Amino acid sequence: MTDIIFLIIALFTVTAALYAMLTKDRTVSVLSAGAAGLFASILFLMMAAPDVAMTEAAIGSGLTTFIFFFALRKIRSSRNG
Amino acid sequence: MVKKVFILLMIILTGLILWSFVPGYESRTALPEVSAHYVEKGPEELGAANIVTAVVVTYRGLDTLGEVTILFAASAVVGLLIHLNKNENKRRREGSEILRTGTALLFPLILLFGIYVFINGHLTPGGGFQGGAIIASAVVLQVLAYPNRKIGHGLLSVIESLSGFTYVLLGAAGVFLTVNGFLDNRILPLGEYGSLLSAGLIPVIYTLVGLKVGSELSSVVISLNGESEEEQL
Amino acid sequence: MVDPIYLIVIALATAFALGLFRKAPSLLPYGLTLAALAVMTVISGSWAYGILSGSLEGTDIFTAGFTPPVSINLYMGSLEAVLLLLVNLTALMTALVLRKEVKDTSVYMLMLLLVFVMGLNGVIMTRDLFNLFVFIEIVSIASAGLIALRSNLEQLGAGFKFVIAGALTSGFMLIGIIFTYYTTGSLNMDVIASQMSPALAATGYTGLFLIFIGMIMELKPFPVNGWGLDTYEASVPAVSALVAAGTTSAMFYAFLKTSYMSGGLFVQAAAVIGGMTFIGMNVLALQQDKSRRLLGYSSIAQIGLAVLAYALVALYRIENGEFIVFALILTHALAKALLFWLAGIVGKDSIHDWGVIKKKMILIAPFAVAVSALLGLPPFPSFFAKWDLVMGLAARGGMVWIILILSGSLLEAVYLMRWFGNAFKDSFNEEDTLDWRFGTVLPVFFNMTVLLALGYLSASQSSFSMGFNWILLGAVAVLMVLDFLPGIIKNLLLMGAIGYYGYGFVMAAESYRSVFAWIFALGALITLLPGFGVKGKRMGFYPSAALMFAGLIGLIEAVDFMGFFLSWEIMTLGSYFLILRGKDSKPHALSYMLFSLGGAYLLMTGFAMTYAGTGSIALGALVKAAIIPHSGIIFALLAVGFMTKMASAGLHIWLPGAHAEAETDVSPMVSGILLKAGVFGLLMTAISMGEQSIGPVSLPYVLSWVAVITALVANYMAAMQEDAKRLLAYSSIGQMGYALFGISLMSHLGWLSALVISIVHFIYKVTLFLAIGSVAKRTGTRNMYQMGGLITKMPFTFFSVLICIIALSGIPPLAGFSGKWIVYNAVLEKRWMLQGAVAGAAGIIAFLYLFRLIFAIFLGQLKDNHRKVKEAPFFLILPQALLLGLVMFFSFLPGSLLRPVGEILEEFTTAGALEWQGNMAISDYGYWNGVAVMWVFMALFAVFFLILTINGRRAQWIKQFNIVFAAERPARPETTHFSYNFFAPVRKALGFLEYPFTTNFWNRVSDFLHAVAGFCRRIYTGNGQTYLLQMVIFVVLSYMLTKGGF
Amino acid sequence: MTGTIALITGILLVLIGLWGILTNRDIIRMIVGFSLFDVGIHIIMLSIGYVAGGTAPIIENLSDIGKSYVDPVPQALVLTAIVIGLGITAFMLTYAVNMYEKKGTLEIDKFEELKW
Repeated sequence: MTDIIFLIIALFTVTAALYAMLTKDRTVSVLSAGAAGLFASILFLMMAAPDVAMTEAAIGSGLTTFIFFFALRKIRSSRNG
Repeated sequence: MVKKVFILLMIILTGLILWSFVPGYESRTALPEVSAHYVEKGPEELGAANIVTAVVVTYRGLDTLGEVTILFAASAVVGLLIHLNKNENKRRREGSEILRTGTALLFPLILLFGIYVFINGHLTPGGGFQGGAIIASAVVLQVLAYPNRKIGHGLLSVIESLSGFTYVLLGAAGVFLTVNGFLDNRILPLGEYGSLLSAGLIPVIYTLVGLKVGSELSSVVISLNGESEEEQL
Repeated sequence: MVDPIYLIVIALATAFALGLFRKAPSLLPYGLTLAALAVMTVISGSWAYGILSGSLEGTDIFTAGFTPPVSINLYMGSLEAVLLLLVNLTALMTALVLRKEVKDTSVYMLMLLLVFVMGLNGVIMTRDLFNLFVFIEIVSIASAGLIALRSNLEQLGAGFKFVIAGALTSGFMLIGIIFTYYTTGSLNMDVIASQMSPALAATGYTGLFLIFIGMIMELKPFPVNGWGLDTYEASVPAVSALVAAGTTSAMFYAFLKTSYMSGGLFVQAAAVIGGMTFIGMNVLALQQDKSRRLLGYSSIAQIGLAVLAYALVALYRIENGEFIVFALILTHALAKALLFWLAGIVGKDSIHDWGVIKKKMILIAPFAVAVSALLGLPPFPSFFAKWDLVMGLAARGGMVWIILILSGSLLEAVYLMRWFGNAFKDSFNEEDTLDWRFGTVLPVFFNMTVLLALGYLSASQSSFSMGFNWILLGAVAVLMVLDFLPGIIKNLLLMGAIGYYGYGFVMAAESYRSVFAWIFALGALITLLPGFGVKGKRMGFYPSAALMFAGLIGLIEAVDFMGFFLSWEIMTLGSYFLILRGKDSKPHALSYMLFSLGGAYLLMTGFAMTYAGTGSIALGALVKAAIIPHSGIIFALLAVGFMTKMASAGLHIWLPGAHAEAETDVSPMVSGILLKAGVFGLLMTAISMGEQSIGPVSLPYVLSWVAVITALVANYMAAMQEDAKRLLAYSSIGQMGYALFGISLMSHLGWLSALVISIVHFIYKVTLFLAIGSVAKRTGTRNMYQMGGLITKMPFTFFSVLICIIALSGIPPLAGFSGKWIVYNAVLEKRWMLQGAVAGAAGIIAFLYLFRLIFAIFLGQLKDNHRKVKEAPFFLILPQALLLGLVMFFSFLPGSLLRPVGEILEEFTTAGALEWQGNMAISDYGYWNGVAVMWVFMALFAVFFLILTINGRRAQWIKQFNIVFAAERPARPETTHFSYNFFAPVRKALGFLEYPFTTNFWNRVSDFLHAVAGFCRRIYTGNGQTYLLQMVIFVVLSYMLTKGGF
Repeated sequence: MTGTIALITGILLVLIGLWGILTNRDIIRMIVGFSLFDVGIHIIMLSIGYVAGGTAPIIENLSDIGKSYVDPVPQALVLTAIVIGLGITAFMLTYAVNMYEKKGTLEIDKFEELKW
């Protein structure tokens, strides 16, 4: 049973990653990559690695995405200015 | 198009290289010698309930020091580039009312949560890096809500420097006090197993790491937001 | 002793603390950084000293109070200590250079610098795989930050490429590390190494491969290194210096550690990749004219060589491997850092703008030292390393690799020497400035000193015995230091040194060596005399001359291949610097250097094969080499190597320019003396090895044809020259052709003639070059059609030229005849009539140019603008007078020369030796009494002189301008000069001889290589993504090739 | 089984990331590719340390010593690797922002100032 759930989440991860690479929109791409990170952190949790899961969620998925957005925002503002 | 097919071929071949590992792979049933040592002796040796933390902070403490250094270097590069390319700030639209009120409420809470995470790193999942990241996300909220408020690097930089410096000194203290004890956590008493003030130096180090990582990541965020470094918090 | 962990503690604590000084005056954080780096240098230095001197032992450094594998450990051993010292010292020096940048970059640059250095220290010391990965990431981020110190577009682009390439590499490596952890259960390299077995290597193959390929890609192998080149080019030069010296050395050591860990699983792949990188980068660099990018190419090539050397040492079990590999690495690091710092001082990117370096002439010295060290010239450690490597390879049958290493080195010489020549010769803009500060200059000279010191140290470490006299190089060093003194004093010093040393040296020389010893020692003294007439300091002249003479003397003194080859290279280097001093000598000096190096590498290969076959490196082993397999090939290699120096046909194109364009007193040195080194070597080979053949082809027979063709064509070319010094240069080629012919006869008389020709050619050519040189100096031209009638203005010079051409043409009564006479005797003995006929024809042509020399310059009408020409200065006449005295002595008493020389050769063969009755030489085909001939000649001369004097009374004197010009003045007045195109009729008949076959051939070779370079370097598209794709392809291909599938 | 699935997922993510890195001309999306590449590696690393039936290596009472735990070492390594990944991503993004400010574009093939 856990294997099946694990498999499904793994599929989600891969799908999110694929989508991140296939979509034309930068923002969507960054968001899907963040989603992939979040799914991965669930995988980590299921693999008895709560520390890693937490790190991945807070840093790999959370903060990284934020930084992406700040960078994108800065790029946008320097284009306008 | 030809190029993409070629790239795809290369990626498939790379996949084959990695795949060559899969057939021989089986989930472990027993731990390797060193890991077994950590799990069996770790709690007694270091007094930390969270073995991952014990490994991160003490057994493989040099890695962690390096890791902190990498973040430090990354933030120094960000600082360097911002410093070299000072440009005038453009006013940005303030965050919405809801965001600002929410931030006012949440900011201290998130900060506290971050602190909780790194102080309890030796007992529960979490630690300096996670806590630091949480603190940084509080700053992110702040920046989002008040994009034009000048949040400077001044205080952050002092916190960062002091915590980093102390971390290294505490590590070096191990060399003084014990033999070959760089980053040894046992220069403080191990305390009662499972309590907050236990595991010797681990909570102290994780606190320092949390402060350092938090301030570093915050300044990266602020730098990317385009503020100059002159103003203070 | 201070715990090495403090290296990391100090760097990090300082870096972290710098954040507190953001607002402080920049001097404070800068001072702190310098102090930290200085302390680190002292710590690593004391460890290096302690371990190398034996007072300390290599020691483990544990962390966290546990022993490995439970906790991470570091190791401080001899190699680590030396590398740490290198890295920390380079960082300290770089920090000095970067003083100017501190203001603009706040504390950030200093933080990054410290973190960078700390990372390098960690990379060198750590024994844990993952820890290694962490330190590599630190290095990579910190250096990527330092690349963007000026934050311009080039730097940002380069930095970004660097980061993405690094991220890809470390990604692969990380996967490899975790796979390896899975199969071995450990991250400790020593533990893994101890477990390593064929079975484990098979199951853990993918992991080990990924670590290997990751580490290799950190070393920027060809062709996946475009990003590395970009960073070298874009960074501030001081940063590039630190990357080239520090990062590459540390990464290379890390590569070694991982390679040992996997039990040498991938050494073959490493050999291929290293060899490919060494050759590839050196070829591609040919087309590069941006100095820092050029240095990047060279850096990567050198690391390729180090990887190759490591792999070969492992594959062929070559002794002394540690020395070979680390001598290469250390030399490269020191020299490359020096050059990058120099690039910072010069501040010009294009290698064509480096002439500005001459604003501070003294900078030429470190430049020369660094270039020589990179090329593996003596006395630098890389020389000994290459030597040991080549000898080892030869002994174990690695000929292919020898060829690869030597041809790569030759290619490297092309662009480095070209660059050096440009800097030394090109003019510069007076407004350009150098970044001449204490902080920028100190590091350059510091590294130069270290390189020189290491050269001395490594010579004593080399596993081969040293047959070289270091006193002479000491003299060179003294002259370098005293270069600020007036030239006359230095000349006295040098002559004193050569005189003092030379006396004992000549006395000690035995056998045919003594002939050459006389030529070299006496020649040195005589050709140095004109130096007294040169005013001023003449910077660089005396050290170079001393270097050349030291090499020449060393050749004679050498007892083994090592000493011989070392002297050979030293001689080449010294003469290169001398030739380079000439006014328009830039391209000629370069081709001289390249041909010499090419020849030297052939010699090295020949020696190596001899060593492989006989197991001895004593020069005497050549005798034993006569009977080993491949002896013919050895003979051919050595012969061609020596013939390069003798400028035999096909290998001669460097000579005319080099000898003609050299300074007045340098031409006689290189032409009269230096060429004899080739004769010496070839004679030694011929005497030792005897007649050799490859298959059915007899090598002496081939040589004899090369020789006579050389003589014929060179003499013809000499006759066609308008430039008097070029004429003499071609004449030298022709004379060396005779010497070669004599050697190729492989008989007593043949060798005797070669020795005699060497002696007389030395005398005449020195005299002629001095005489013609002084004419050129007085008249301001070397074109003969612009001269004429100088007999009245320069009577002594006329007399000296007259005597010399009589002697040189080989007609009685003067000493030149004796050489020819013996040659023809030897030809008759050998029955090589055809060759003898060609040689005779060449002799006739020689009359043409010799006649012209005297006729065009001294006879005819004096030019208007030469009316005030004076006789040559005293110090140019003095040596001529001395040599003419020698000529007369030998002419009156030919026996005084032929007899002792002949006796020397009787040691080797007596067949056909001359017999002597008083002053009469008797051969199997006739006899010759030099004294009698002389008297007869004198009598005839007196008779003719009388007749002419009496008849002369009836001659009619006419006024100079008693000539009626018809119509108009020609557009090119010189065409009306009687000596312009003097031999036009001959040219009509023999013009085909002038077709520049050889020059065209070598030009095509050069064009081809440059075209290949131009085409191949297009793989460096500049697109970071393409670079990544290349890296992935590289990984995939390497995997397929090493594993043979998936 | 869980371990194998994770391993394969990780490999797939690495390849997807690689695909993104090699085919996107947009620098931002290349960086996204790199972070996916990293996530993939992290999953692979954890799958190595996975012990079937093991629990998280947090030992609340000393009496729990001796139970089956998953390997803490790869977890510690991943923890480090994640933070390093963040550092590198931030670093790349800063570069990207500055490159954009200098050149007004983020297409990788426009940054060919240095070549050959």
